[in-house]
Amino acid sequence: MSALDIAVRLVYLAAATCFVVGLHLMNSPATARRGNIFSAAGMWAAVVATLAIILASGTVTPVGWTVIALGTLIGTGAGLYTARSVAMTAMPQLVSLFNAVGGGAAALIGIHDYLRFGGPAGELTGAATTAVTLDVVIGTVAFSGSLVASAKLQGWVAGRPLLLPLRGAVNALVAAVIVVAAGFLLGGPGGTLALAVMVVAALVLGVLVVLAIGGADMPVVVSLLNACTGVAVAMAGFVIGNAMLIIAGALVGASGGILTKLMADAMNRPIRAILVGGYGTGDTAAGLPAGAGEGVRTIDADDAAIRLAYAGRVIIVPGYGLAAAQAQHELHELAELLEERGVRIDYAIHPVAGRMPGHMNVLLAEAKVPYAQMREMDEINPEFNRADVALVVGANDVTNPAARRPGTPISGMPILDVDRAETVIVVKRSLGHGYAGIDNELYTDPRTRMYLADAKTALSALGTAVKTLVG
Amino acid sequence: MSALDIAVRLVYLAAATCFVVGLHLMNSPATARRGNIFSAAGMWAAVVATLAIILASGTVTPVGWTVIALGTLIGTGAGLYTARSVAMTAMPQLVSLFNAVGGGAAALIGIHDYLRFGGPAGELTGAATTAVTLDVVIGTVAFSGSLVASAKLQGWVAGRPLLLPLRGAVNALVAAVIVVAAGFLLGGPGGTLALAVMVVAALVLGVLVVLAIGGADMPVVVSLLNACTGVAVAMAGFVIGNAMLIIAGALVGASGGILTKLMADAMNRPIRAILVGGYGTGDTAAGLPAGAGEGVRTIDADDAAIRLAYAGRVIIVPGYGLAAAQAQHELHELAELLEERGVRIDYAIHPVAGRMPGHMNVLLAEAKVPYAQMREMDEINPEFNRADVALVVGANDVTNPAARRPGTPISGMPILDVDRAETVIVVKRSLGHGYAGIDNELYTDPRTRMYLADAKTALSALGTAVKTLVG
Amino acid sequence: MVPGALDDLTVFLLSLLVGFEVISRVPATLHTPLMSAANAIHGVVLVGAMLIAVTADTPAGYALALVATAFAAMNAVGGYVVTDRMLQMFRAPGRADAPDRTGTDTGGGGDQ
Amino acid sequence: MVPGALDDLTVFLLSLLVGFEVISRVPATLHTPLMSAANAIHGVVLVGAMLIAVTADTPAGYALALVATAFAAMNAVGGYVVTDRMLQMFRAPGRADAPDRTGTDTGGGGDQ
Ligand SMILES: NC(=O)c1ccc[n+]([C@@H]2O[C@H](COP(=O)([O-])OP(=O)(O)OC[C@H]3O[C@@H](n4cnc5c(N)ncnc54)[C@H](OP(=O)(O)O)[C@@H]3O)[C@@H](O)[C@H]2O)c1
Ligand SMILES: NC(=O)c1ccc[n+]([C@@H]2O[C@H](COP(=O)([O-])OP(=O)(O)OC[C@H]3O[C@@H](n4cnc5c(N)ncnc54)[C@H](OP(=O)(O)O)[C@@H]3O)[C@@H](O)[C@H]2O)c1
Repeated sequence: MSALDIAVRLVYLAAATCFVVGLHLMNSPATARRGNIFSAAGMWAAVVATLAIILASGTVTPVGWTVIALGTLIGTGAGLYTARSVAMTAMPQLVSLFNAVGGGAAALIGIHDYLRFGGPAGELTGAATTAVTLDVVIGTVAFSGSLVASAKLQGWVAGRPLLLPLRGAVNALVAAVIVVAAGFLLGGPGGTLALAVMVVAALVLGVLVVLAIGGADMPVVVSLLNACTGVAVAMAGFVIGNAMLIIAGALVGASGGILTKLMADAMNRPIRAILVGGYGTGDTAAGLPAGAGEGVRTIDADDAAIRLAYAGRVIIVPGYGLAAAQAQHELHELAELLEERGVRIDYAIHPVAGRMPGHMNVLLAEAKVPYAQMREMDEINPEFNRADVALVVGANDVTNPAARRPGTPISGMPILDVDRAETVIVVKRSLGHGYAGIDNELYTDPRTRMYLADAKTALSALGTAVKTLVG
Repeated sequence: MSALDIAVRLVYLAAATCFVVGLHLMNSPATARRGNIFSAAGMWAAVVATLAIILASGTVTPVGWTVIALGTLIGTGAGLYTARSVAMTAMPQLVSLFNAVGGGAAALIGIHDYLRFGGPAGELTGAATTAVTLDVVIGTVAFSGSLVASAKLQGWVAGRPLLLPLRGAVNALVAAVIVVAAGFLLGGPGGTLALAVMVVAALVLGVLVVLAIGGADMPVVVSLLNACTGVAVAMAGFVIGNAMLIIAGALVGASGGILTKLMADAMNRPIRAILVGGYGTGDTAAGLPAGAGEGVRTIDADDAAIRLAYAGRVIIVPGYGLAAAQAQHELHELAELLEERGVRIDYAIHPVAGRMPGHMNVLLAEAKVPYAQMREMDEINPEFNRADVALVVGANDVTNPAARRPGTPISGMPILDVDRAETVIVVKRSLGHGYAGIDNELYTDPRTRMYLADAKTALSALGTAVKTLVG
Repeated sequence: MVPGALDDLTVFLLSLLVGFEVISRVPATLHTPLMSAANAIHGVVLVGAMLIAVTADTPAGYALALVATAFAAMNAVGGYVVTDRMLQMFRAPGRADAPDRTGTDTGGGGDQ
Repeated sequence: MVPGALDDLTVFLLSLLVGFEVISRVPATLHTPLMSAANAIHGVVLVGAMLIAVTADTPAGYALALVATAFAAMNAVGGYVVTDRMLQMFRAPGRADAPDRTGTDTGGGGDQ
C-alpha cells in the first residue's frame, strides 16, 4: 500500500465521519444547515481523494477521462439546475428523482462489475456475487419505484392508487422471476441473459408496487426507497471493495429506515399498510356535492370578513388544500390586513398537515410569514379557547374531532383543537373528504361556518371584503 | 478460513451488537435491566465461541488449559462474591475495583505480546508496537488510578485531596519518563527494560493523579478511568487482531467519555478542573463549630416532632449526610409514623444529591421507600410552596439558594426550592460546609430551624418523640 | 467466504448501528429535510462510478460508466443543494424572534 | 502501516461513533448503573486473555496469562452482577405506580 493509498483511505474515513456528524446535526433546526454543509464537505473531500488516486494510477485511458469528466459535468449541471429552479412545493418529487438516479448508479456499478468479472468463467467469489445481485435488485427497484413516486407527486401519473386486477398474483410472479434469475446468477450458470431478466423484472416490480400506493403516502414511500438506495450503495461498496461506500450506504439505509418509521408513526399509519397500497384517494377530486350535508351552516365572504375584522384574536389553521390551491400569498396578505386592524394573528402548524412533513412551515415561510407567528401544535392547542375565530384553510383531517374517539382511521392522531374556539370558519371547496377519507364532524358543529370555495379565490375575496370594510 | 473461524467471527459480531443494544436500552429505567442482560448474553456467547476456537486449534498445552480454567475460576469467584456481598452503598468502589482489574488485564495482554513478538528482533510492525504501547500505558494508568479511587471511596485512603509539594513538576516528570520509554519501544532499541520502566511510571502516574483529587469527585474520575480502560481494551484488540475487542473497547471508550461529561455537567463542574485536583474536602470532617452562626435558629427533637406531626404535608430532602450516617431506615420509619397520622409524605430527589448519580434513589429503595413517593426535582419543585414542612436531612449544596446567583462555585446548578416551604427543618451535625465548601444562606433564613445532630441519632430521636406525642 | 468479506460485514453492521442511533428525536418538521440530506449522502456512489470508469475498456463499459457517473453526480450535487434550500426556509427561531422581543420591549416607545 | 491496521482503524472509528450516539439522553439517576454496565462490557478483554493463554509457553507467559484471565473474568462477571443488583433497586415506575393508581380509584371503597 502506497502512502497515497493510505492517505486516501484516511480521507474516506474522515468523509464517513462527516456524514455521521452531519446527520447528527440534522436533529435540531438550529444546527441542521451546518450539518448539511458538513456532510457536503465530506463528499467533496472523498471525490477529490478519488480523483487523486485515479490520477496516480496512470492507467486511465483518454476515453475513461472523457467519460468521468462528461458524466460528472452532465450530472452536476442537471442536479444544480433542477435543485435551484424547482418550486419549493415540488421538492418531494425532486428528492425522489435524485434518489432514483442514485439507485440507478448503484445498480449500474453492480451490472458493470458482473459483466466484467462475473459469470461462470469469472473471478467473482460467492460473497461478491451475492453483493452484486443484491446491489442490482435493490438499486433497480429503488430506481423505477422512485421515478414513479416522483411522477405521482408531480401529477404526471394519477395520484390515486392504481390497482391492477390480480395485483397480488402479478407482484408475486414478478418477484418469483427475480428470485429465479438471482438463483441462476448465484448458484447456476449465470450469464448476461439472467442478469438482464433480473433487471427488467426489478424495474417492473418497482413500478407496480409504487403505482398501487396513493399519492399522499408518497413521502413515506420516498423515504423508504431512499433507505433502499442506501443499502444498494453499501452493496456496491462490497462489490468494488470500498469501505466508505459501505459506511455511507449502511448509514443511510438504517437512518432512512428509522425515519420512514417515524414518518409513518406521525401519520398514525403502519408501514405495512402503506406498502400494500390501495389507501387514500390521492388528491381529492374537485366537484363533490357542495353544501349537501345536513346541519351545515355556510357563510359568505362579507360575513366572514366582518367576523375576522372585528375579532381580537384569530388562529389560522393551514392544511393541504392551501398548498394545493397555492394560496399562501393570499393568506398572508389577508393576515396582514387583519393585523393592521389590530387583530392578533397566529398560525397553528400541525406536524403532518399537508403532504410532507414540514410542508406548512416551508409553504408559509415562502410567503414570508414571520417565524414567530408559526406555532407548533402542543404550544397553540391550549390557546384555541381564547381565540375569537379559528380560520381553517384547506385543512381537514388535522382538525377532525373523530381522532379523539377510538375506531376511526385517524384515531390516536393528535389534532388541533379548533373546536374550542368561539367561531370556526372553514374554507374548502366542498364537504369532501381529506386524506384519510372520512367525514369531519367539525363541519356540523353549531359554531362552525363553511365557506365553500377554492382557497385562492376565497382568500382573495376575503381580502377584498376586509379592505372594503375598512375603506 | 475454516467454517468454524467464520462462525466464531459472526458470533463476535453478534456479541458486539448485543453490547450496543444493551447500552441503548440503558437509556431508560424501564428497559435498563433488560439491557444489562442482553449485554451479558453477548459476553457469554463471545466466551463460548472463543472456547470453541481454542478447542479446535488443538495446540493448547495442558498448562495452558490449567491457566485458562484456574484464571477464569478465580476471577469468576472473586467477581461473584464481591458483587453479591458488598453493601449497596459501597457499589462505586466495587465498580472502580472491577475497572482496575479490567485495565490491568488489557495492559497484561499488551505486555505479553511485546515480550513474545516485540523488541528489536521481533516481528511486530510499527502500527502494532504503537498499539501495544498505548495499550500498556492507558491500561496501567487505569489500573493504578482505579485502585486508588476505590481505596478513597472505601475510606482506606483519605478522601481529601492529597497534594504533594511540587505536584505539577512531579507529574510532568513521570509523564516525561513514560514518553521517553515509549520512544525507546517505538523508534529506538526497545527491550524489556524500557517496557518495565514505562509500566512502573504509568503505575505511579495513575496513583499521583487520583490521589490529588477529592473523594467526592471520585464518581466522575471512575467514569473517566472506565473510558480509559475501554480504549486500552480496544488497543489490546488491535494487538491481537480481534475486532470484537476493538468494537467493545471503543464503544466503552466513547460512551464512557460522554457519560463522564454528562456527570460533570450535572454537578456543574468542568472535567479539567476535576482532573487538576485539589477541589473539595472529601467527606466533611465532623466536629466543626456547632451552631456558632449568627441569626441561626435551632430546634430540639420534641419541637421538631410537633411541627412534623401536625403538618398536612411534609417534603423530605435527603442528601449526602443521610448516606454518610446510614440513616435511611430511621428516616423511612419516621416517615411511616407520620403517614399513620395522616401526613402526606414526599421525597424530593435531586439528581446529584449524595456522592454518586442515583445515590438517593438507591439508598431510599434499599430502605423500601415506595417508588411513587420519590419525586424528581422538576416535578416536586413547584409543590414546595404548598408544603408545611421541608425536612432536609444531611443535604446542603442541593438546597443552597446561592446557586441562583452568579459568581458562586455552584452557580447555575439547579436546586430544590426548599425555601418556598412554610417551615424548613435542617438535620445536620454542624453549620459546616458541604461538597462545594461554601456557606448555605438557607441556615439563616427566618423560616429555617436547625437540628444539629448526627442524622441517625436525630431521626431516631424524632421517631421516639412522634410516638410519645401520639401515645 | 473470505476474510475480506467478514471485514466488510463488520463495517456494514457497525454503520447500520450508527445509522439507527443517530436519528434520535428529530422533530416532525425536519423529516423532509432529513430525508433529503440522507438522500444526498448516498450520492457518494459517485466515487464508485468514477472507479468503474477507470476499469472500463469496452464501449458498453464506457456507456455504463458514463450514465452511472452522471446519475451519481446528479444525486450528490442536487441532493445537497436542494437540502440547503429547504433548510434555508427553516429560519432559526432565535434570529426571527430577536427583533420580535425587542419590538415588545420598546413597544411603548415606538408609538411616540 | 498495513491494510489490516486501516481496517482495524475503520472499525475503531465506527465503534467510537456508535458509542457517542448511543448515550442520548440518559437521566442522571441512571448514570451510576450505566457506568457500571459500560465497565462490565470491557470485561470482554477476557477473550483476549484466553487467547494469550493459548500462545504462552514460558513460565512468565503463563503467569501473565493467569493473572490476565483472572482479572478479566472478575471484571466481566462482577461487572454484570453488580449492575444487575443496582438496577433491581430502580423498580420500574409503572409497576410501583399501578397499585397506587388503583388505590386512588378504589380509595372510597377501601374504607368500608
Ligand atoms: N404531512 C405529511 O407528512 C403527510 C404525508 C402523507 C399524508 N399525510 C396525511 O395528510 C393529512 C393532512 O391533513 P390536512 O388537514 O392538511 O389535509 P387533508 O385532511 O388531506 O384535507 C385537505 C382538504 O383540503 C381541501 N382542498 C383541496 N384542494 C383545495 C383547494 N384548491 N381549495 C380549498 N380546499 C382544498 C380538500 O377538501 P375539498 O375537496 O372539499 O376542497 C381536503 O378535504 C393527514 O391525514 C395526514 O396524515 C400527511
Ligand atoms: N451525586 C453525584 O453524582 C455527585 C458526585 C460528586 C459530587 N457531588 C456533589 O455533592 C453535593 C451533593 O449535595 P448534598 O446536598 O447531597 O450534600 P453536601 O452538599 O455535600 O452536604 C452534605 C452535608 O451532610 C452533612 N453530614 C455529613 N455527615 C452527616 C451525618 N453523619 N449526619 C448528618 N449530617 C451529615 C454535612 O454537614 P455537617 O458536617 O454539618 O454534618 C454536609 O454539609 C453537590 O455539591 C454535588 O455536586 C455529587
